[in-house]
Amino acid sequence: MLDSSRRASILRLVEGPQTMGRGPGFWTGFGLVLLGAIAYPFFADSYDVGNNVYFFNWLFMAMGLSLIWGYGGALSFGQTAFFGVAGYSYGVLTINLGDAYGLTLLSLVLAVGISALFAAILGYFLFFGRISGVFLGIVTLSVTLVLERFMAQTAGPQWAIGAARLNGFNGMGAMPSLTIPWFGGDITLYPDVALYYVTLALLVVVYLGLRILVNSRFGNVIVAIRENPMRAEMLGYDIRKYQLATFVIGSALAGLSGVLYTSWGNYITPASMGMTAASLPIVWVAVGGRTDLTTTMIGTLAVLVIFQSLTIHGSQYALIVMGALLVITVLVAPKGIVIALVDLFRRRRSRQEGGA
Amino acid sequence: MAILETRQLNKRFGGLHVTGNVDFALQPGEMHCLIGPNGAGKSTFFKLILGEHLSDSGQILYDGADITRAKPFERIRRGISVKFQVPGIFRELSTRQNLTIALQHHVSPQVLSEEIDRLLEFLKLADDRDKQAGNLSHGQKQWLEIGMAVALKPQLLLLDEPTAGMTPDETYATGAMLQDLNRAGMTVLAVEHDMAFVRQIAHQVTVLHLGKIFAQGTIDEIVADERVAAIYLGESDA
Amino acid sequence: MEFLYAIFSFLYQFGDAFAFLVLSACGLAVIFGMMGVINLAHGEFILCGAYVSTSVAHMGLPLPVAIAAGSLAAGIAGMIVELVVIRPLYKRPLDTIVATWGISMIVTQGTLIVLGTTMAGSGTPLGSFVVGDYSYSTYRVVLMGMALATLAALWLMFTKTRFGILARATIQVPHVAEALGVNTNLVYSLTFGLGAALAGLAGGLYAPTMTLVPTMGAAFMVEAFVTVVVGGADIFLGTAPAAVVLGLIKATLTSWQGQLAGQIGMLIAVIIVIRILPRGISGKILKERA
Amino acid sequence: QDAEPIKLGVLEDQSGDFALATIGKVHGIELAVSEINAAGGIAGRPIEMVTYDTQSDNTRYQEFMRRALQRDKVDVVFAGFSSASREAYRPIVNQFDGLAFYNNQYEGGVCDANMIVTGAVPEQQFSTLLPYMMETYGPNVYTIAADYNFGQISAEWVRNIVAENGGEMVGEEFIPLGVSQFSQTIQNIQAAKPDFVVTLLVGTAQSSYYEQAGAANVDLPMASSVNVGQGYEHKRFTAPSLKDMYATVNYVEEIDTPESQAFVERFRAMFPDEPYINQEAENSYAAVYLYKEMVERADGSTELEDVRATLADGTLCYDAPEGEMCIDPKSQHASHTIYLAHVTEDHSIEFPKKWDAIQPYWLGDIGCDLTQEDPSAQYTPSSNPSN
Amino acid sequence: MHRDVLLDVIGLHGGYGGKPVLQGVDFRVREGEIAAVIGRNGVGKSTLMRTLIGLLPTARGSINLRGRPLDAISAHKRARHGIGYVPQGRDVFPRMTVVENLLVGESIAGRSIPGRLEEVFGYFPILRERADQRAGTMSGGQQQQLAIGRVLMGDPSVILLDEPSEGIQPNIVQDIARIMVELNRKTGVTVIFVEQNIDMIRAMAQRCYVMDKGRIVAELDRDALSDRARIRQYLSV
Ligand SMILES: Nc1ncnc2c1ncn2[C@@H]1O[C@H](COP(=O)(O)OP(=O)(O)OP(=O)(O)O)[C@@H](O)[C@H]1O
Ligand SMILES: Nc1ncnc2c1ncn2[C@@H]1O[C@H](COP(=O)(O)OP(=O)(O)OP(=O)(O)O)[C@@H](O)[C@H]1O
Ligand SMILES: NC(N)=O
Ligand SMILES: [Mg+2]
Ligand SMILES: [Mg+2]
Repeated sequence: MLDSSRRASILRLVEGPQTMGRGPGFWTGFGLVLLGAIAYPFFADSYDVGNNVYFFNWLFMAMGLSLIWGYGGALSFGQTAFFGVAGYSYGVLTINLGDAYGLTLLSLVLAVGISALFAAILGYFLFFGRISGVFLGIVTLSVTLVLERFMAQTAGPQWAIGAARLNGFNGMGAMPSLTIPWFGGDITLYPDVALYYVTLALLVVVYLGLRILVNSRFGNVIVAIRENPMRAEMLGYDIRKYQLATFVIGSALAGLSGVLYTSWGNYITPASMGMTAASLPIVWVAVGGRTDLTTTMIGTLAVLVIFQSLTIHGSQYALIVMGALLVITVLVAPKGIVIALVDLFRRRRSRQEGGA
Repeated sequence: MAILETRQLNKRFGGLHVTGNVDFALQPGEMHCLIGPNGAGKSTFFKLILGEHLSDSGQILYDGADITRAKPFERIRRGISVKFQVPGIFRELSTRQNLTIALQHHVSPQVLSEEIDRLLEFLKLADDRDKQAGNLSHGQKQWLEIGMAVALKPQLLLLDEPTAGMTPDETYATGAMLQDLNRAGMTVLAVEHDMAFVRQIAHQVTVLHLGKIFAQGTIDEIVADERVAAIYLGESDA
Repeated sequence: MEFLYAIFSFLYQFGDAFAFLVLSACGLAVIFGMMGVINLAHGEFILCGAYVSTSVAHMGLPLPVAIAAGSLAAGIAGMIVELVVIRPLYKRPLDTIVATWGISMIVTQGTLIVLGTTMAGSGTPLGSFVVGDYSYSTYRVVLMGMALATLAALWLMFTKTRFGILARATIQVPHVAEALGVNTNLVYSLTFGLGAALAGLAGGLYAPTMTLVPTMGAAFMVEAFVTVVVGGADIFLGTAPAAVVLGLIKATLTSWQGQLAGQIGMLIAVIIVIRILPRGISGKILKERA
Repeated sequence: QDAEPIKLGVLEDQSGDFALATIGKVHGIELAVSEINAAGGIAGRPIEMVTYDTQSDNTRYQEFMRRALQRDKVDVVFAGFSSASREAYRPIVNQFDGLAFYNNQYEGGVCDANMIVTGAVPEQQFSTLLPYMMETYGPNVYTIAADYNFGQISAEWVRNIVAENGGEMVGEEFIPLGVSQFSQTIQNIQAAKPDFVVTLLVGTAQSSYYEQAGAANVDLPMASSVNVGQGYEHKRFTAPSLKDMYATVNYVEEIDTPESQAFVERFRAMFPDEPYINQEAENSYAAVYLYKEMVERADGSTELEDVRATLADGTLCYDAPEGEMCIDPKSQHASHTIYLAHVTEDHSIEFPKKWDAIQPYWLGDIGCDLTQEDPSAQYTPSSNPSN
Repeated sequence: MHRDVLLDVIGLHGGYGGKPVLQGVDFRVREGEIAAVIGRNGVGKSTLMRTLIGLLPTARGSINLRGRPLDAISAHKRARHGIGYVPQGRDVFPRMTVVENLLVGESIAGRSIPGRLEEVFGYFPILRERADQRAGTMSGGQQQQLAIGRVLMGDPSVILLDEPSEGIQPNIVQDIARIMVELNRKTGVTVIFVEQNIDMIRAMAQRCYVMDKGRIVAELDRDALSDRARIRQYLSV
């Protein structure tokens, strides 16, 4: 048993002014949701399990963007660049290294590392060049579009790295899925229960890790930079380093999404770095409420699920309904849909209590 | 040795010569006021010291080290701190968070909370601790920013019109606070148009006019100077 | 003679790229550059201009009338969108990303459902002319002229007319403009409408030269955004030089290495220009001049 | 009787950039299904369609192919317009060992037992088209092609066939998808002075080329394997911008055989607003009947092995509106009647030439034999087991 | 002297969203009067000014101008009734030139008044000197002068000034006070100003309202205003 002061100090790590969900109520809810998520595969068929993994895959990129944009105030329009770089890296590495001895896991780490390195180089160029605001948005967008257009024309056989054909706009396929070395044979993580648990565990770890990060001194500084970079600098912070670190962490998460996506479908395409793909994370994050990790995660999941089911059931009206939902959400829920719902719930309750 | 010294400091904006060959020295422990007409270049001079603008020529020395080209944060880390003319705060963060960010540098987490409460009390912002700083009144924002500047425990505190918008009593209290800090070793350089405040705190006064040092001396000497009255003070009864 | 022909051909290609950048960007320069509204539905205003002008042309009216009608229709559509969706969002401009993205989806798919997958074109007027070895479309020279005329008209409008001054004041500090007697709602509405009308104008002008499909607006988006942003905060000082720089790079690389190089080269130029001028071209000009 | 329906998954782009060419494919399938169901279904079982709009987005193909195979447990799935979308879903079909029909002309080379291709392939379209063009207009060829696998591999075919026939490539230009402005390309073509231009343009943006080339009075004959037959550019752009465009198609609605005209009539009766009945609509329509034939020959089984076994003797055929189509057992691709469609000055279509029963022989020649083994690969002229 | 009531504020409540700041403000200002509002930081002076001009809504109570209620009409229409507002913190249009800033002020009158630009340049010579400078790059005090000049362009009959002396050099503070008094004498303009600077209050005000916690808690007349210590005492209620 944890004694109460230990528990309080752990709570202090993951809670703070930078995250909305706080207190025993929230953590009880969190626990319940987590239990539900753990139990889910026992009640769902394998398609649903795999499909949920697919949704989970994107959440890392969304949380990374929440960190960079919602917390740090830097609107990166090009997170898909890191998604793509990591996805292609994973493909190239695994096709060349194969999937024995847990080499896919090494490839995962390397691919995320490559996207982080790329983010570090680009971020150095951006933040040490004092590029901010829309300029940052357009530069990052340009980067992802350059990658998209470049990769789209790598159809010819000359575009190969080792055994891996880049394969142009058609996309690269046939890379092995992630595997976990295990006694008596590797476990291959197809989109099914095993992958579900691995992804879920990663999600929980990343979510809690980011909560700790944003509620730390580091987190204080990045929101300060969002609010007033000059003031933050005049308090003695080297804001460029903080911005760079934020950008690298957020982009590595986009990279993680890229790897998981690539492994999930054994496929990565240049279109995943194109204009539409680049806008999507921004929409997800904005709909949920970008300045909070929890709302970002819930909002993103909601948009993904709703959009997919609309596409399945809405025939040609799906896109119209999606568009209308987005417009209405922005108009009626200025701080994002999740915060609006929470507010509504609170007001209800206080009115009931007041009436009682 | 001077804690802050500028040598032949120059800054132009297009055709406008805003700072012209300014040689200025500030002694450790001094309380110094910088006055001068609107547009004289006082705020620009501050921005040069802080590195928000880079000078066209000349040198800035702090504690003997050349900081002419140093990055703003490096200057702050050497012990300078500033309150701007236009309040610079973190608008969407609470008053408390604003102070946290200023204090977390050098205050251990254990005492951070107490320290913030003390400061809030002192700034008369205790009731507004959880308010978004952007929603404070104009004067309250000024207080908050002074609080953030002081929280860094600087060796040299730069204040650009710290008492603008304060009542006479508040102005006086601010002066008294600065005197306390000064007694504890802080050097203060303040830009002000409020002569009562200048009289209260300044050991020395420098008048800047058209980007050049126009006059220097004690407040009594300056007030007695008819040239200063002509360009700046008018028929003052300060 | 050969040399002059080569120069003409280069100027034509540059002018062509320049016109496309300017006309794509002008509407966005007003809505995004001036008003701060990140308008991802820019392409759909272009679509509106293109479809309406083509329909009017099919009715047998002369092309200039048709183009004006397309521009007007887009302008009116813009004012409606401003009233219903954009007006509540001025205080939180980033949310306009989501709202205008939604509008874009609705308009694109709505057009597909209501008007079908395509509309027959109206044909490019004015024929062609020959210089040296090449024959050129005359209409594209008109497009270049229109690009210059639009730039000039916008500059005059925003710097020399009372409306222009009030519009800029409203956009910079809305509550003070309001308190000084400016009907800011009207100004917003007209400004947004103007931006949409300019997008519609681009659509009307390019409609005779392009495929008419609900997704056609997408073809203008990247060019429009990069031109406006590279131009920087002051659209009147920035848009034209940005279009010159990007147009030159694009035309040169396209003729030298093909379309892919032109596209990628332009995007890389954007990255480099912003790195050198972190506040865009007009940011640099203003700093020098101030 | 409540016979259990046969589930037919349909993944086509009903919105987005490719919708123009692909909505008709869905309609073609719907027409065939309604006809078959009205006539008693397949082996007595009705067909039930499970349709998804893939929104011209490759990612959606991945989502919905999984859904169709794993959740809906469809017996067969008809999917994809662009080659990229096909390559996006193909691994999933392999993973679940499903059966997919790709009813689209393409660059050729897919050797995959889980795939049946009813679209035309380069040996059917280019080996016919290019010799005719070179004979008629001359040996100097300029290719403009969409800059992705389809365009690049098709261009490779063009290059090879032109060389084989003693012609010369005077230029080759690849256009990134989404490009809509062609002034420079037009000038490059004029500079190269070709005898004709091969256009392998994909997507609606790229088709702007025709209007712009027409306006600049390029006035060169053109040849294509994709255009006209998919995007009906001759209907969408004003005459004479497509004047002297020649396309080898296995179907377009102008083909005036009685079978074709009856098909057009039935199609328009069901879909009066259909802007154009293109070759992929006919392929999709025919594919339903081919599948019906396969299942019935397999005694009503929809098991992959049973269905595939019916192809083995090479007699699985269907009298399509274009003429007879048969599935080649080695490659699982269809043979086609190929029509040379010529766009005249007023944009009407005439058919100066027609080739019957052109086989999809190339895959077999290079060693693809799905009756023996299944490499699940895509080959190209420069990259295949024979070289 | 018996002058008509120009502005009659009765039981005014207002503030920001859910949070009330003004808690029943009552006061009246007569035609042609110069009235000061004083009080500590954060008591609601600026909130009062913003509510008067209409940038913040009236929650309860009413604001009447020459007997007509203003509460239901928008800020720009109030301005068109001849109210000129100079906000605290200047709020010039930063990316417009000085002259362009001034021209916006003409909207109060709804027309351009011949000779007025020259008049304003006469009051504030620095504005003529810097006519083409971008307002955002002017010094703090220069911006304050611009903000005052801007409303004068529209020939207002009532001027609301929120801490006009802030950031202004002492002799110009005196100038501004003199200009206001002179204008008041010449044109009969009514001035309501929030101020902390005792010298300015004494130089300008004919009447002074003391504010605390969202209410007017005292009213000082001419005589009381001659007493420095008394003002000072009220300033720190
Ligand atoms: N970025 C700039 N571009 C052009 N001119 C500038 C810029 N910044 C300041 N100036 C000009 O430089 C001069 C000095 O400005 P500064 O803000 O330093 O004055 P100040 O002494 O602080 O005045 P105040 O007491 O009014 O605050 C002014 O004339 C101002 O207009
Ligand atoms: N935008 C806002 N949103 C919410 N509360 C606000 C806002 N602006 C001011 N307040 C609050 O309203 C109260 C009154 O503020 P106001 O600005 O009217 O004070 P003031 O008397 O003008 O003070 P000062 O002398 O500092 O200018 C303060 O408690 C302040 O925190
Ligand atoms: N198959 C095609 N046109 O990509
Ligand atoms: Mg200053
Ligand atoms: Mg105030």
